[in-house]
Amino acid sequence: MGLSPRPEPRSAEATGGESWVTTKLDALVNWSRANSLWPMPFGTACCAIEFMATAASKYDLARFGMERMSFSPRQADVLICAGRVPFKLAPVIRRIWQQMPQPKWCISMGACASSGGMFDNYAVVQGIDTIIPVDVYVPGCPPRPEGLLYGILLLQEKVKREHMGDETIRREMEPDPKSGLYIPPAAIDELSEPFGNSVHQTRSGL
Amino acid sequence: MATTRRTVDVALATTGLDERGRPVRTPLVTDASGSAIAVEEPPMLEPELGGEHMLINIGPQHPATHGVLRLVLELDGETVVRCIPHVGYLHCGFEKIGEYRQYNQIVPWTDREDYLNSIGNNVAFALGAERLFGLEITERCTVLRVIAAELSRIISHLVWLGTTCIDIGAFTPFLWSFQEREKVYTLLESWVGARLTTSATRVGGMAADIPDGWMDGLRAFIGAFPKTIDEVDRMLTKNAIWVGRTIGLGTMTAAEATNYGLSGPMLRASGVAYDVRKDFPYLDYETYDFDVPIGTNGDVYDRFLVRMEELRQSVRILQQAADRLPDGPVNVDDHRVVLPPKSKAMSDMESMIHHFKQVMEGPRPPVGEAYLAVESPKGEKGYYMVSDGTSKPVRWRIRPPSFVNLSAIPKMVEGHLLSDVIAINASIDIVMGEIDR
Amino acid sequence: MTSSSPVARAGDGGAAGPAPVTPHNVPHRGGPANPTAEALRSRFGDAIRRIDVVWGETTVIVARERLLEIVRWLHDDPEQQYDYLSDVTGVEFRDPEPPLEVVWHLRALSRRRFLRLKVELPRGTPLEVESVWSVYRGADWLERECYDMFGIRFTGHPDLRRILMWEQYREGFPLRKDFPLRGRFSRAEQLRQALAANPEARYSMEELSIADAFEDLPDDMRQRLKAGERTGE
Amino acid sequence: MSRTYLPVLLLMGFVVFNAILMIGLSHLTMRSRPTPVKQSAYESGIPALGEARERFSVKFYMVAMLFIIFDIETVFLIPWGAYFRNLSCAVPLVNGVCPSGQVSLFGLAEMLVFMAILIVGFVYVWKKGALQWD
Repeated sequence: MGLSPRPEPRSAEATGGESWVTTKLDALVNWSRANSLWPMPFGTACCAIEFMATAASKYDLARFGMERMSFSPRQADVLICAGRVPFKLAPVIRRIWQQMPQPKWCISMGACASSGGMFDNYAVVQGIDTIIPVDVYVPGCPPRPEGLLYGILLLQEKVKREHMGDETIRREMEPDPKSGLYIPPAAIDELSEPFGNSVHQTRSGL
Repeated sequence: MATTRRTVDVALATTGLDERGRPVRTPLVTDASGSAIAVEEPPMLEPELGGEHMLINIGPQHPATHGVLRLVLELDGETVVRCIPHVGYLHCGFEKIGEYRQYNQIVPWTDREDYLNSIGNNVAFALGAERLFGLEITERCTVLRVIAAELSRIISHLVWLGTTCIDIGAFTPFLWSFQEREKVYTLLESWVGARLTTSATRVGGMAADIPDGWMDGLRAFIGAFPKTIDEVDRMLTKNAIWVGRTIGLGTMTAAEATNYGLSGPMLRASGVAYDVRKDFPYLDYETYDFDVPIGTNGDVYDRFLVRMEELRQSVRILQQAADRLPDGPVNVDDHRVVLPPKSKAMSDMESMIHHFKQVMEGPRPPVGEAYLAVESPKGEKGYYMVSDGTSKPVRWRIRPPSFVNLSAIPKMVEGHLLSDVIAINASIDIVMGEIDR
Repeated sequence: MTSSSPVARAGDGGAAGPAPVTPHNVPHRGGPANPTAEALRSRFGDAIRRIDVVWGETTVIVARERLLEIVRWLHDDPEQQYDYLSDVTGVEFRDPEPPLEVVWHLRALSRRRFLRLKVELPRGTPLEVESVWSVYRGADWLERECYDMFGIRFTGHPDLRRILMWEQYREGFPLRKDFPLRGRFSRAEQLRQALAANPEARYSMEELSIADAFEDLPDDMRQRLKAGERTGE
Repeated sequence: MSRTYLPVLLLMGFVVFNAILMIGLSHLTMRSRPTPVKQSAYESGIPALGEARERFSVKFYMVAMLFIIFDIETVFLIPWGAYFRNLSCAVPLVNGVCPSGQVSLFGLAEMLVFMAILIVGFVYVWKKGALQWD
């Protein structure tokens, strides 16, 4: 649910009309993009420490061509939101996402970034997919380095299946002017409904 | 100094210096509630020769702010004229949630609050809660908690060491320190099951006793770790670049540091010998033989020396704790508070009732309030809890050492160059999760 | 230049008698009181409403009007020397009848003493307390956070505005018991308000006046500020 | 004589061609999708206040100029060093070695004069305080 950023990329056979040249060019470009994704570590909380552990020498992120951390959105390919995002930080992450040049992807690392996690209260955005389109959700609190690496591998698969000619993937999403949000408010409310035992854990004192 | 337009403007419109020693500048006129009121255009002055000041954001998303701190700096060329910090970008309502959770349910919150010192926070919360319940914990649990607190101090100082070195320019100590952290992570994971969010303690005891063979792992770590400290010491302590970049920055005298409420290495680097483990001891720390490092000048270099010495002292404490770890139960056998073992709960009726009551309602402390301070790697940390007899605290206040330490940054930073701001900010060892709660 | 290994101290600290010991079997009420409590009662008499010792910690409840005077005396008096302010916070109870409390945790480092000062703010009265910023500089942010979370105004504070929530936060004061856990507005509304604020809402008035003094304010922002409007709507 | 310059020219040609190729190709295949937010300045995620093109104090310019002067001085040392052996020999070299007794101090004196002139400038700048930063 949430922001479905892109329609499922069409498989190669479905296109039919693709000539040999474009598929091979696609393969080359996607291969080079997938293996040199420059992450923009939007590290806010505990997942950022686990992200640093992933980037350190034991669970080396450099094996996937990702050790070049770019802290400015201008050279970034992947926005890795590592940690919970409060409402005060929401405009910051959205502005950074909008300032990243296409092609760009987004990994939401950790339960708090993906769904607000255990912070079901007045201060935390219930999942960054209500603000920016997310490609890969990595579960865990914090996800083990192997979990994050698996998320990165999934993203590389997704990058390898894309088609350069497919214009729908790379369109910039415009927030609708009235509410300034990407998806209709009703969808955000429905997405951010408390679920599971979080529903009746809000009785203070008994 | 060339009279820049602003000083001219200030001289005209203001009444001199305020108590902070800064030019009192009338803002664009705000009313009581803080919203701006329209004001007429000041007369145009002739352009002056001095350079214009620049407002830049070392903002929420910045590699050197160790999280989502935002510093707005007014720069005259490279010199910081004024620093206005903005925090709150990681405010997640911890203290509000604490009022809706039972005591044992709050333990996972204490990991995520200061996520570099998570098992140390669990110990601090458990001690505070046991003071609120009026419980005395077993001998084995006391020593296990000392081991947990000191391990947590080591991994927290290692992250500080790694990130400070990156901020000042040396990348290798980051890899060395994270290599050591991985060793401690494997120890914690085999004990508690989680690397970072440990949730290791419960009111009245620990979540789990240490597996057998754990003490050998701990002794192996104690044996190997000082070698890494010496390596970093050899590389940095007498390194001309490191000393040149850190000496004389952000100096806080002893009186200022105490008045600003700094604590931990920040306070001890200024020469004030206040360590909660020595002055308000807990967990029988007075029976351990260790020293408290004190700096003299209170600058970034002294904070570095104090923290490096603290790493060595923690290893010393761990050694003594490992030698004296007694056998025996880890949890208090008080059925009101601690879950009965599963075997008893399934067999005799009374334990089953206790088990049911514990799980459904959670332990209930008597009416009262308690604040027990603990020496966390950042400073004096404690949980002030007020209870009205129900199973959920009325108030769960976290005493945030980094929050108070960071509030002194405008005083430390002004007058220095822009690159020194990064070094000073790294020396405060801030964790935004604890600052913004 | 400091010596390479700073002076290590084996924990004797200031004078103040023998090295302290971990307190065991602390009584719930009625433990040994902090000598400062008696000194306060003898010095200020009726301004000290009540002294009780809960779990070994002395709590002194003082009158609201004379708080700053008491704190200044505790800080300056050579006999007391409470030179360390550990914490300033508020407490609100669940049932509406007990008053809101503001709590100060003070420490005398040289004498190793801990004292908790409390002021009770009955529900009807305006939530106003004197700021101790003039005595302890560390109280600056602690009081701003207490205002941000409880709405307790500290008179005499140099720059009392919200510190954790953004300055145009309109849902109220989060830690009050009448503030629902998930906030008053719906999630979409909270998100919209958070995203909609104008650029100048992200800056404090101080920065805006600095930028204005250097003609750095973009024109549309300047017009909005002249019109007195700083938020998004 | 011209042949000895061929490798340098070839190298320069390749470098220029390579630069044009890279910039040109990326310019051709790039699809720019400008949006107002993407055009605005990136300042750690917060809308910037004021722009960076402001008048800086003159001391930055002074330091840059001094650096260039003394940097070019070192640049002149390099060819002098390469040709020093020939310079300090009264007669042309015999298979790379100056015949004994023919060593003259001309090479050294020439550079000392050059350095002296710059040292005078350096002392003047030092005494004027241009090297003082604040």
